[in-house]
This record gives sequence, C-alpha cells and structure tokens, in this order.
Amino acid sequence: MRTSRFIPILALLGAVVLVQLLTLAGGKAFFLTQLTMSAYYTLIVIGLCLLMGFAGQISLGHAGFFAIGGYTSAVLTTLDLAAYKENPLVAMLAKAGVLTARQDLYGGSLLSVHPWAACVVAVLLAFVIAWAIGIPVLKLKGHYLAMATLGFGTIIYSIVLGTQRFGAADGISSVPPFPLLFGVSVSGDSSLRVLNYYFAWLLVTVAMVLLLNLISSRVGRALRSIHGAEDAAGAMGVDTARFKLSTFMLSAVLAAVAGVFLTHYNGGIGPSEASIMKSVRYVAIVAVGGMGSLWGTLIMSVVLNFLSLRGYFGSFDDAVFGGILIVIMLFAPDGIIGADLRRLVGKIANYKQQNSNKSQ
Amino acid sequence: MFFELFFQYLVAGLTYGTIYAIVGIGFNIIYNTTGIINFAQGEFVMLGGMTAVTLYGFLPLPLAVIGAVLITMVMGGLIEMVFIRWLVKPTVLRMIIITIGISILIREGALLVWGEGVRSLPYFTGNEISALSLGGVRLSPQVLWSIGVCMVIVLFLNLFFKHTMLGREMRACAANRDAAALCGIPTKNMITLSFVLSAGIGALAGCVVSPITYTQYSIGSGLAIKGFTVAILGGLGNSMAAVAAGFILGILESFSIWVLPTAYKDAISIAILLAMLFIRPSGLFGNKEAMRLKDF
Amino acid sequence: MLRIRNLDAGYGNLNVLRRVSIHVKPGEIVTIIGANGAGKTTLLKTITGLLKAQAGEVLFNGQDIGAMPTERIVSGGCSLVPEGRQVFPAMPVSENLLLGAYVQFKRGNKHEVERDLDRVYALFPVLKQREHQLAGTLSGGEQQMLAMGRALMARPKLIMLDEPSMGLAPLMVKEIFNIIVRLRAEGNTVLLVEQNARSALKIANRGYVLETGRIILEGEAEDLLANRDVQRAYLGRDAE
Amino acid sequence: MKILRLFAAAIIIALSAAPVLAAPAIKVGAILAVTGPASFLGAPEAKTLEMLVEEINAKGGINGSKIELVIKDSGASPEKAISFAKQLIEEEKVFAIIGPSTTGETMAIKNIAEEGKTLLLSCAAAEVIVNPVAKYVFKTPQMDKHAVIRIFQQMKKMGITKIGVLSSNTGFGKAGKEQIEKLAPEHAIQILVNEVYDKAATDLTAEVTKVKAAKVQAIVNWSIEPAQAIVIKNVRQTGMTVPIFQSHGFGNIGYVKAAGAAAEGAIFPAGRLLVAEVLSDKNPQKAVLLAYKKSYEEKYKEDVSTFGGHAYDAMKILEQALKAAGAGADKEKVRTTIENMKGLVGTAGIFNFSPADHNGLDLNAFEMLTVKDGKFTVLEK
Repeated sequence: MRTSRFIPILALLGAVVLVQLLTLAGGKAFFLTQLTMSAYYTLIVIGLCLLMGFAGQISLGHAGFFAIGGYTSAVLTTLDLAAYKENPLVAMLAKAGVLTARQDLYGGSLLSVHPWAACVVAVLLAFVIAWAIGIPVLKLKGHYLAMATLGFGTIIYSIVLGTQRFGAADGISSVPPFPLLFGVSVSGDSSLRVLNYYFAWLLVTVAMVLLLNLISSRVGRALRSIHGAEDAAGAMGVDTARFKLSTFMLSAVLAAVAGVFLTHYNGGIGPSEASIMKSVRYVAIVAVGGMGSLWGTLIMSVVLNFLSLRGYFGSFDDAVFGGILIVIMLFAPDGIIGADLRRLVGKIANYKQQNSNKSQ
Repeated sequence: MFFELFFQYLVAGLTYGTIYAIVGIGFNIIYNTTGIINFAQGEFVMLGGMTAVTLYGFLPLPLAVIGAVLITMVMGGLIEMVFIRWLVKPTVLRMIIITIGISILIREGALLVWGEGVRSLPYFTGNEISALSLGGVRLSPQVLWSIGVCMVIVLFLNLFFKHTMLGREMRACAANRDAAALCGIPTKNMITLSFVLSAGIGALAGCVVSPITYTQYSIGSGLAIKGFTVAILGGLGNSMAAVAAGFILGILESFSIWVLPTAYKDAISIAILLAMLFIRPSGLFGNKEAMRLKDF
Repeated sequence: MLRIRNLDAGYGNLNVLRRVSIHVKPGEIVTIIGANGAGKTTLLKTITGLLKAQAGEVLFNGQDIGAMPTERIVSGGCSLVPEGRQVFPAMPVSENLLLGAYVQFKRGNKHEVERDLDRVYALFPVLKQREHQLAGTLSGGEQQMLAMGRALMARPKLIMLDEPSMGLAPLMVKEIFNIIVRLRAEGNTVLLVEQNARSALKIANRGYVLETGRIILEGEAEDLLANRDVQRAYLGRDAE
Repeated sequence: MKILRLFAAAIIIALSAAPVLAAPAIKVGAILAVTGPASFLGAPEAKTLEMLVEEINAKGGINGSKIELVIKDSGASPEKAISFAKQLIEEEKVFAIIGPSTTGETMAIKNIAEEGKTLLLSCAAAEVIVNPVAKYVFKTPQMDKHAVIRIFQQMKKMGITKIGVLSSNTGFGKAGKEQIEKLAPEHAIQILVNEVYDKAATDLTAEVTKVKAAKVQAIVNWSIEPAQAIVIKNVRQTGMTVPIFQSHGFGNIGYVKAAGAAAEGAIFPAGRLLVAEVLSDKNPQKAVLLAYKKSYEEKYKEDVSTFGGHAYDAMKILEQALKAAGAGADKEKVRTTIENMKGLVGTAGIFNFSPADHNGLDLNAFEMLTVKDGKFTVLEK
C-alpha cells in the first residue's frame, strides 16, 4: 500500500527532471518560466481539489486566499520603514532580523520586512482568515455556499482594488527576491530559472505527498464519506464540520503559500490575481482534472496554466475556461482523467460486493 | 438642505434598488422551477440591452425593445434545451459550474459580436439631462420608467403564477417536480419555460436600465452578483421580497456613500449578504413556514 | 390492464427490484404487501416512469410504457397517489385539484373538469369545506384525500396508491379504505401498496408479497390472509 | 521505458514545432489588453498596430527589413504580461515591445525589459513608468500632471477655486487623483470632496449628491470607463449647473454619444486627434492626425480613439528611430537614437526625448477641448 503511493510521487519527480533535461537539450529553457508559474498555480488547484473532490465543498473565492498571501508578502517586503529607524519597536525588529535593509533598483535604500518573516505573517493571516470565514461559511450548503465563497472573493477583490496601500488598480511591483539557501532565491532572474523551477516543483511534490497521505488516512476516508453523504457521515460519528473546516484551511494555506512565492517570483502582484475569474479558473481546472483526482488535477493544471500563460488561447483565454467548464460538466462530470480510473475502481468494488453477496 | 439631501440619496437608492430587484426576480423564477441558481442571469440583462441597441439601429424604440425581449427569450430557451434539459438529476455543484460556464461563454460571445464598446438606448422620455423636480429633489424620468417596469413585472408575475393554469403548473413543478409529473404536467417544458420567462424579464430590465447604466459585454456578472445578493437577502424564491430587498440594499448603499468613502461600496453590500447568510439564510422576509410552503 | 414482466429496477448501481412480475386486471383491487424497504415504492415509481427500469417490461393496456416519461404515462390513464401525499402545500385545495385535471385540460375536455370536481367533492366532502384553504395546512388524512382526489381528476383507468394509511389515525385509515372500496364499486381499477397488510388484504381481490425486491408469494387475497407464513411475517403485529 | 521514450519524443517534436525565423525581419512584440477590463485601451491599440505594420510592410519595410508583429493579449493581467514579456524577449528575441496598455502591467515588466535590454514603448499613462527613468523604458501618452495643470490653468481663468473630485478605482483614475491632490495647493485650488467610485458603477447619483452638498464651483472627474458618461448625466440630472471637467480619458466620442445632452459643455484636456479637422492648417500635427484618423476609420469602420493613437505614436517612434539608426543597428543604438529624437510629430503631441525625459511631451501636447452639439471642439480661450 505504502509503496504504491510512492511510485507516482517518484514518477512526478522523474517527470520534473526529465522535462528540465529535455528543455535544456531542446534549447527551450525558457519554457521553465511558465512551468514554474504553473507549479505555483498547481499548488492552489490541488488544495482546491481536496476541498471540492473530497470534502464536496465548492469555493468560488480561492483566488482571495492567493491574494491574501501574495499581497501581504508584497506589502510587507516593499514597505519602507527607513524613516522610522529610531522607533524602538522598529529598531528591535531590525535587530531581530525581521527587518532587513536593501537597495531598490534605482539606488534608494529601504528598510523593509524580511521575506521570510513576511511569508510567515502571510500564511498565518490566510490561516486565521480561513478559520474565521470557514466556520460560518461551511455550515452552508449548495448555492448558499457557492454564493458565500463568491462573496468572500469579491470582498477581497474590492479591498485590493480600493486600497491605496495595495496599489489599487496598478498592484504592487518591485517586490524583492525571496532568499532561500546558499544565495539561491525565488525571483524572476533568468540565471536562477532552473533552480526556481526545481524549487517550485519541490513544493508541489511536498504538497502532493501531504495530500495523498491525508486522503488515505482515517481523515481521508472521513472526507470521502462527506462527499458521498454528509448526513450518513455525521451519523457514523465522523465530525464532518471539523474535517470540512480543516480541509478548507489547508487549501487556503496552500493558496497563500502559492501567492507568496509567485509574487516574489514575478516581482509583483496585481488585482487580477484576486479576481473572480481566477477563482472560476481554478474550479474549472479541478473539474476537468476530475473532482477528487489529485493526479488528474495536477496534470490538467500544468497543461492548462502552461498554455494560458504562453498565450496559446490568445483573446479566447476566458472563453476556453468557460467552454471547458461546460463541456466537462455536461459530458464528464468526473473529469477526463479521473473518470476511467474511477469507473474501474467502482467496477471492482461492485464485483467484490456481488461476490460477497453471493457467498452469503 | 438636509431633507433635500436625504431624499436625493433616497432617490439614488431607489435607482440602484430597481436595477437589483429586476435581476433578483429573474434569479427567483428559475430557482423556483428548477432549484438552480442561474449564474448566467446577468448575461440575459446584457443580451437584452445589447440586442435592443442593435435593433434600434433600424427599428423604432418600442419595437426594438420588444424584439430584444423576444430574441433573448428564445436564447434563454435554447440555452436550457442545449445545456440543461437532458441532464439526469444533476447535482447542485454541477449546475453551479455549468451556469458559470454558460455565463462566461455568453460574455465572450458578446465581446466577439459587439466588441468592447459601450452602448445605450435613448431615454424613453426626455433626454440625458431632463429631470423631474419634486421640491428640490430631482430624478430622471428613466428612473420612473424602471420603477414602473419593475412594478409591472411583479404584478404580471403575481397574476401569471396565481391566476393562470400555466402559472400554476410552473408553481406545481417548483413545489414538487415528481408530484407535478404525476399530475401529467410535462415538467421539462416547464423548466424551459422558466428559462424563457426569466430571460425575457432580464432582457426587459436590460432595455429599461440601459439609458441609465449603459450596456457593455461585461456588465452581466456585476449585475448578477447584486441580483443574487438581493434574491438571497429577500429569501430565495420570493419575488416580492426580492424587490423589497432590492430597495433596501440600494438605499443602504446610497446612504453608505453619504457617510463612508465609496470605494468599498460593493464590499459593504456583500458583507451584508454574508452576514445574512450566516445569521439567517432564509432571508429577511423568509421564515421557516415560508421555506416549507415555498411560494412566489 | 397492467402487466409487468421480469422487472429489474433500482437507484444507480443499487438493485432494488429483481425479476418482478405482476399483473392487474380491470375492475379489481390488487395489493402489494411487504416490509419497509422491500421495494414497494420503487416498483410504483418504476411503473410511472419516475425511475427507469433496468430490465424487463411494463405493459399498460398492451402498450410498452417502460421508456415513456412520467407525464405521458399519466396521460395514458395510469395515475399514482405518491407516498407521503406530496400535495402542493402553498396552493389551495381547489388549485391542487385543478392541477390534477391537467391531463383532462390537455385532452380538451375542459367542460368535464367542473363535473369531475363535483364528483371528487362528493367523494370527499371535507375537501369541499376546505376548498380555499392552503393544502399545506390540512391534516394528514385530509391531505391523503386531496392527493387521491387530485389523481382522480385525471380520470385514470388505473389508480395506484402508495401507503395511503401511513401516519394516519385508525379511524381515518378506515375511512380511506372505505373510499378505496367505493372506487372499485364505481368501476376503477386499483393497485394498492400497503404495509398495513391485514386491512389491505381484507379489501383486495388479489395480492402479492414483496420481500427484498422479489415477489415471493401471490394469490387470492383471502388465501393470503389465511397463509401461515404471511400471518407470521406480516399480520402478526396486529393479530391482537 | 517505451512510454518514457515516446513521451520524450513527443516533447522534442512539440518543442521543435516552434516557428523558425525565415526572413531577416525586425520582430516587434506587443503586449496589449485586447480583452478584459481594459479592452477599450488594448483593442484600438492592437488594431492600430496591425494597420501600421501592414502599411510599413507594403512600402517595403524599414531599411529593407519587414516588420514582424507579435501581439499578445494580456487581458490586463500583470502576471500574464510578465510571462509574455519574458517570452517575447528571450524566445522571440523581439527588438522592441509596444505596450502594455495599463500602468500596472507596465510596472510589472519594467524591470524585465530593463534586464533583457529590450526597448519598451508603453502605452500606459502614469508618471511612475518614466520617473525614475529606466534606460529602456519609454511611454507615449501625455503626462497626467500636464492634463491636471491644464485643467487648473483653465479654472484660474474661470475663477474657480473650490472643486469636487471624482475618480474611478482603476489605474487611470488613481494616477489622476494623485496628481490632482499633489498639484492643487500650488494652483490655489481647494478640494472639498474627493470620492473614488467603482469602475463598474451603474449609477452615481449618490456620489454626485455628496458633491452637490459640498457646494463646489466645479467638478473634476477622472476615469476612462462608461462611468465618466454616467457621472456627467447624474450631475445634470441632480440639477447642478457647475462646469464639469473631465480627464483626457473622455477623448472617445462614444462617451459623448452615450451622455448625449449632458455632455454639452464638458471641458477636458486632450490630444488633438479628436479635433483634427478643425485645427488650423498651420498646426504641424494636423496632417499626421488626419492621415491616421482617415486610414483607421476606413479600415475598421469605427471612430478613432486617442488610445489607439498611443500605439500609433509608439510604432512611429520606433520606425523613425530604426530608419535614423540605419540598417543593422542594434537595440542600444536605436535606444540612443530615440533618446535624442527631437520634434517627432505624433498624435499625442510633438515628442522631444532626452536621457532624462522618456516621455518627451510637454504641456502643449494637450489642447483644452469642449463638447458642442455632440462634437468635440477646441475650447475658445
């Protein structure tokens, strides 16, 4: 059981390395830029897949959590506290390494929050907001749930768009690189492209391991029972409310982490990242990947995000995602990759059940 | 001056309110017969307005409006027949996603057909600057038109649902689809009809408010969110309540501007919606009894 | 009138009915008895097209209705009074009845609807008294009568009743069963599904016993009443 | 293993399928918001570029090289602009990028262009794009501050000192609002009300009422969305008769049509494209403006807008610089050529670039216009 779970993970790592080598051999290393960005979007989407597929809860506001992560980090790391150097609190923070002095592109010196500290704050913030929002929202069902999450997304969007500190419509640019180890940092610098690619996909792999372990654990079985029949799960003594909430928070945190790193990778963030259309896109990707099929979602996320970011859809970008939503939901509500696999599993389960019935 | 201002804000609120209310009613009609929240409802409003503007190029205004309403009704029916009719017991999640997809496709389609330009119908009476003055409070005649049309729609729906056989059949279908089928009522046709009807109402709304708000390919989703808010605030499925909730939301928004910066106007109205959902999902005017005896 | 052969039906992957065969002849009351979950309601839903059969055939007056949508089956003269009445709660009694006459309106027998209405009111005088009251506010027994009246408004050739006595006071149960007998006397054919086996068999001509989706026994009603297995399994409870 | 090999083969085929450069053409990239919330900018810009490149190539190109235009539709999303900018610079190896349409996107890729040493000719307005100056980044629209100064000068003439300011929550609205706030004190203008509204607003009576209550002498509205036509209507409907000043975003006859009678008398600064016909024949811009207007309107059967003009100017600047630098000039040489370019007549004004000024337009780029009988006309001094 355990080994079978590791094989796909190894395959994923293998594919990541293989793609890098192929792009290197083909002289197409620049594909890695879009693949790296796709990796961060994939982080959000697999979290959402867990929420939609396993806990059966739709969220039309996940771009909001991405924005919370990205904007928090962007604001904190571009904040200039140099003027308050004398303030004892600022001085203390600077001494503790929470604040860091750096130079901007045009030679001005800044004193702003260290990216690591900003990242912690951003993720904590997403965590707390997901908790606070999750408790009442997840009590709702069906349309009410969809509307509440849509409302949450809209509120985040209008706050981002209406606030001077968030750069309003222009967003925030010149976000500094995010230092990792040994002088490597998350940034758009083309000399760091390969390392950034590996870092992003490492994050995705870690998240996949986490999520796969989760869905095959006791909690995971409980989650699947929620998707099947919530009342039944409740009757079986599964604390559905708690599981729904923790899944929601986990997916929100994944989105926020993605937001933090993609913002540093891009060197900025704009309000389009918080828009409802973005949230809808994530839902579309989960739908086409197969609700509850983490691998299907991962594959479709890479394919669709990569194509979209490279501009293959041209002016039909939104239309493509709208079309995907309809076609998939009409003809293959289980997704195109997940469907066959799950039908097979279903058949086996059925067969077993019939056999055991016969033996009775 | 204070009273004059007060009433001016009130008038502004009524203007927003009617727009929200008409969209909200459209949501309710489909919700009632199908249990589906049609996320593409805002697109019907846009389609109505855009079609009317196009028709107005070679038809007199009343004919252009009627034509636009009819064309949009046909579109509504077609959409239902193509995307929804043949689904066997779709889940709510699936329906939400499908209607979102439809809304995106209509929007992008409109962009292809009409481009990104902003259009509007002429004022039904008077022009852009004419205003009725009521003791210092001024309002555009078009606001009266939209309030009037909203009232006519509500009246028409009440008569239709309460006093015609077809209306009763739709209500029966809404209350209990299986039981309606057991009466021999072709439930699928009733659902198509509900799409036709709400598309028509949306389109009419789109025509009436177009001189005030203008139409553009992308106005649908913004209106849909507001209409949705109103439908839920009033209590899903209750058209009269949606109108009342529309006015309440419009007036609240309008007065919030009096005291607060306007940048967060939308955030405020949606926060109200969220609070409503958390505290009282049956809506302002809904109660448990009404939820049980679901009615229009 | 109704002939079902080797019917398999169920929900999704779940098989509820297995090779069920029954028939109903004109002018008789046929009852299907069985425990909770035996598949009685599934059977009626499948006959009326609310559920699609997985295998087997359903013939009504010689016509295969297996693939027809519900409304066409109802138009054809096969009405069901569903389990739990399912009246339209937010509409007055009179409108509920009028909706039942939808089939008649469609057939163009508009002027006959008025007469049918009087007939139903004569059958259930209490409905006449409550004519303008919302159906949701009626008592359980009154709702059952309304549901039956609504079905009768379509002038069905076969009327099927799903657990008409469920949740009703004994006195009311008695009245409902009296009315069923009267329906037969007026020339109707009735297929009655009941948990209350004793009362059902008492008024029925023939009966079937449904157990976990299979017909395990069939015969004349009095034979079944006398059958020891039936007595032990279904009549024991109320054999006071 | 076989699957792996197939997979590898598939990827290699996919990668090598990318188009191969055949002729020694000059590649010019464009990142424009053709769809999405800023499509009213991007759509005419894209059309203008396509038209211009067609014209240039029909004449045999520049110094014998044809122009190859690669337009990417960003939908006004900075993250896409970033992805496209990297693509255009690293893969397509474009000579220059025209666009993006919005300030947010331009700021997001400013560093990328700088790092990639590729010319960026932005069609977005905000001052931050060229201040601080980045070596490779230029912009063609006029400065917001010049628009604001022209409005304030006009107010002075009319004796207006107390104003109400309305702006939309877009990059354009934000930039204008900032300049108004910054410049008002030095022009002795007092801002009594300062409100930001949603760009998708459908009615602004309440906002307007707030302005009315403050008893202002004039209203300044700064937006490019339909809302600017709604504002002007609502102002008149509430019975206010004070002058209304609009931004240069009002330079789209569609909005005047939409606002109908309410638009009469609105005053706004704009490039001269909108009033090309009524300019005096001595005006050096007249010929350029009429030529652009005529060919655009003939080709696309729609009214020309100033936004398309920004792309026009960008392409013209590039064309001139390429010509002047001579065949085979590298990016650095062309960059220096632009930096030293003087007196180039464009639609937005006459460009005089310098190493410190990457916009090259002055106060004179704007003309104060007004609306009379549903048409734009020059405001009588």
